[in-house]
Amino acid sequence: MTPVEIIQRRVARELRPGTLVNLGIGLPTGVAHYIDPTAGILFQSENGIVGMGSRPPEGMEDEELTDAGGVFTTAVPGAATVDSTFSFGLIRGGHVDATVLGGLEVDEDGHLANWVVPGKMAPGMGGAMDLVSGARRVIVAMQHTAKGRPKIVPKCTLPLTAVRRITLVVTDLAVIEPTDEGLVLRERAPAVDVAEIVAATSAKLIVADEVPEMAL
Amino acid sequence: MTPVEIIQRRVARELRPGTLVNLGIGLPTGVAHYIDPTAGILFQSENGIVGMGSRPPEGMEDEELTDAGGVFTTAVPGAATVDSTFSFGLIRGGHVDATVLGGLEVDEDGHLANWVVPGKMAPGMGGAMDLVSGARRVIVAMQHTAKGRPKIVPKCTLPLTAVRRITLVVTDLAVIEPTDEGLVLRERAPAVDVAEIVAATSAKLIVADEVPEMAL
Amino acid sequence: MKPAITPEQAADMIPNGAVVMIGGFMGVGSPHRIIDALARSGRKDLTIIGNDAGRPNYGIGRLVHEGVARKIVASHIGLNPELQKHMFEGSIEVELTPQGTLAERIRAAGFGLGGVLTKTALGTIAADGQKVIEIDGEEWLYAPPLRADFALLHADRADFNGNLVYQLTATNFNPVMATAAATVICEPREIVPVGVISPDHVNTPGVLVDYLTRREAPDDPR
Amino acid sequence: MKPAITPEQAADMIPNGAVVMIGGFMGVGSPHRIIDALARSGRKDLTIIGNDAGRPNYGIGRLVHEGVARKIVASHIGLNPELQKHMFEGSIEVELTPQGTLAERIRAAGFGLGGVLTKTALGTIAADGQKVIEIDGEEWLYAPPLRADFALLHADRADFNGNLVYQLTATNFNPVMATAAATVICEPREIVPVGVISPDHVNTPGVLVDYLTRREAPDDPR
Repeated sequence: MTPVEIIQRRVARELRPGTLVNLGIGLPTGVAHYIDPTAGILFQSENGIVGMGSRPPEGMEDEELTDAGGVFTTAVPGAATVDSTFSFGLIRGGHVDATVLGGLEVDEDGHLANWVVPGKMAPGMGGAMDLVSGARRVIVAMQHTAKGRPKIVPKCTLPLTAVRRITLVVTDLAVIEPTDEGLVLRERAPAVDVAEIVAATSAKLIVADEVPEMAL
Repeated sequence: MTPVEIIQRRVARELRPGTLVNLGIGLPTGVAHYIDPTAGILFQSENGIVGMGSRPPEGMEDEELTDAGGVFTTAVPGAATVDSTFSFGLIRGGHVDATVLGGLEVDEDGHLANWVVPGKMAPGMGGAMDLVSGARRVIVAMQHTAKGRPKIVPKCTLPLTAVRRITLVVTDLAVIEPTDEGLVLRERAPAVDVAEIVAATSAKLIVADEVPEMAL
Repeated sequence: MKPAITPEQAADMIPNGAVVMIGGFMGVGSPHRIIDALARSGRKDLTIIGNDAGRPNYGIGRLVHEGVARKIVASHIGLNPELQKHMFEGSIEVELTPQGTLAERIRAAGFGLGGVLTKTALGTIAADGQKVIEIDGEEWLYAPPLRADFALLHADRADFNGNLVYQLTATNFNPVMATAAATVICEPREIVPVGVISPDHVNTPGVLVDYLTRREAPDDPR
Repeated sequence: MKPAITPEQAADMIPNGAVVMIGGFMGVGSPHRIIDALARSGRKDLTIIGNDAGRPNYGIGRLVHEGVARKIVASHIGLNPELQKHMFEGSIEVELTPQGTLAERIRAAGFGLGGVLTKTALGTIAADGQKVIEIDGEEWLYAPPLRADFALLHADRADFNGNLVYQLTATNFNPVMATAAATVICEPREIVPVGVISPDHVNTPGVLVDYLTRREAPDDPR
């Protein structure tokens, strides 16, 4: 199993039956492959659809049905089209049960930075700030480190996406939950031991005697 | 011609081709009978339709198509259904060119009172406050006096509907325009002379040497 | 798939003292079967939020008539003299709010906004005691978000997943109320399988709806 | 009946320095024919308001490429490196605003509200220099209404009176922009007679629309 697949499979288990979920572009999008198709989970694409499906068959693409990355997509039976005010009303109003987003940094306060690297990369926040502020649960799905450098840090050095504390971080090494007391190590990836996780994390982790392995 | 018909006919001439108009319940509703049907004037009913028509033929009523008084109505070809947030968005946003409303009092500042008589009548403001605050033009259509008492007064004694100055008052005796200088008598009804209007008005009127008769 | 319940089961969910939004405009587009069940439930001290109070013993007026309501939040009660009498006597509290502001307050609650900034009612007695916010030298009346424990809605059509379609002027407050209550119960005129309604024709996505009331007469047509 | 004009006539109405909203999301649901005419018009110093900047020389990116835009207000420009280069060089000003806040600011302008109170971006650098309003001890970020001289929209279908219908994710910012510009020009995929579109299926009432662009190839099919 690749690191990416570990993350996607583990995040898929966090999604609750019968709820609305927003998956960010990139790694989070792939989470959809691993959910139980009978669980009644609906995916929102913030450009205006509740009930986004998978990629269309070749030759069946519709230029008026794309995802938030501008890529052709489909609608599941029972989908609904909404405009941008309604789409973000759903997000801001807490009607999206979970958003899954990539991250550049997460810190001990549970703050997320994922939208700008000053002077280097300024793509704009798109819908990320609304999602991190408004979704009921914010799940960050990312590689534990970038080029060997920890992404889970004592204090974010990059500009924050929101001052709200996120719900959960899922990486290829671990599941970590920000709490009032700090970052709690909840689970470790298969064949990964706690020492390895601690070594790859510059933030302080709260570690219980027994840290269970992820179910995938 | 009855006093009510004089008012309705004169107000109808104020409505501009190709615009959206909101007519209040009661006397203003009848204004619709006197417009040029080719002028492309659309009527809004604030309960949710742009392009309200007239009463339906007997046996053709639809319980899901009523006016703001809860009375059966119809839709003209090219009508659009909207929900309450959109309907009042149109009103507040200045997309309604004219609203025609009844009045209890209008005063020298051009203020309108038409929604409450403290201790006696408190039906609620419904959409009146939004209309008087938001429509591009506010036309008050009312009898000049009530039980012999002037309704155009120096200062409203009843609670105001809005602090905004209304556009025009059309009564069975006169057309009066509130301006920076005060209430200007613009027109007199057929066979009514200026002295009669002044006598029926407790507010100060600015009267030119020549006051034309209403075209109806 | 949303649960299909009876109007009585809907009424049973609503405890004494609950805040309940009810869709409709003078009873047009109101969930009359649920209203009737609630009126007969013996429930007490409800706060009812709706455009109006219907007519005596009709629409929201039915709940006034049966003594279920302690407070009414509405824009217009002129066609319900029974409620006006209660209001003047003080036996039912009535909070009157401009219709557009009412709609926007509900939307603010449903869509996670901090409230509404409007010119409507500014400077009138209807704004007494309310907050005025000055922005760049201009005054705006602030109106707070308005949410409820329950929203009781009407729709023309629902699918099994709770996607709702409204028709003509029976739309009114139903869509916005669907966003702003902890539990949303809809009484559709008909219920169709998933996929029958085009995504472009859905007015309220089913994710906002918790329960549908079942057909009145579920006999098989054969 | 609304005037049916060419994309070039639409572009001709827009003066140098105008503020122009453009519907679409990564070019999906954008009025590409009008954009193209505007890109070729030699116009200067436009402020363009849209969700994003498309891709290089595509969508709003077409206007960036042709040097028509002086300023871009958008939520995301990540897929347009050409604009990012201009931004870092300072040759085009870019104002980035969260997508939901952008939509709501436009709605506030179109619907006569004094602005938006949101949690989004509160406490982040994206809120630097912006007004924070405290209500009952809770902080909200204030975002002002956003209006334009022109809105250039796409629709799936229009009728002769300008009633608009959108399809699937080509809807996005088009309906809200229709409310917030002095002059609204729509490029529909097809135009049908009045009465063909059901009132319940109209997404934008024609009263909000000033001009429609005519069919691309108006030859009679016989």
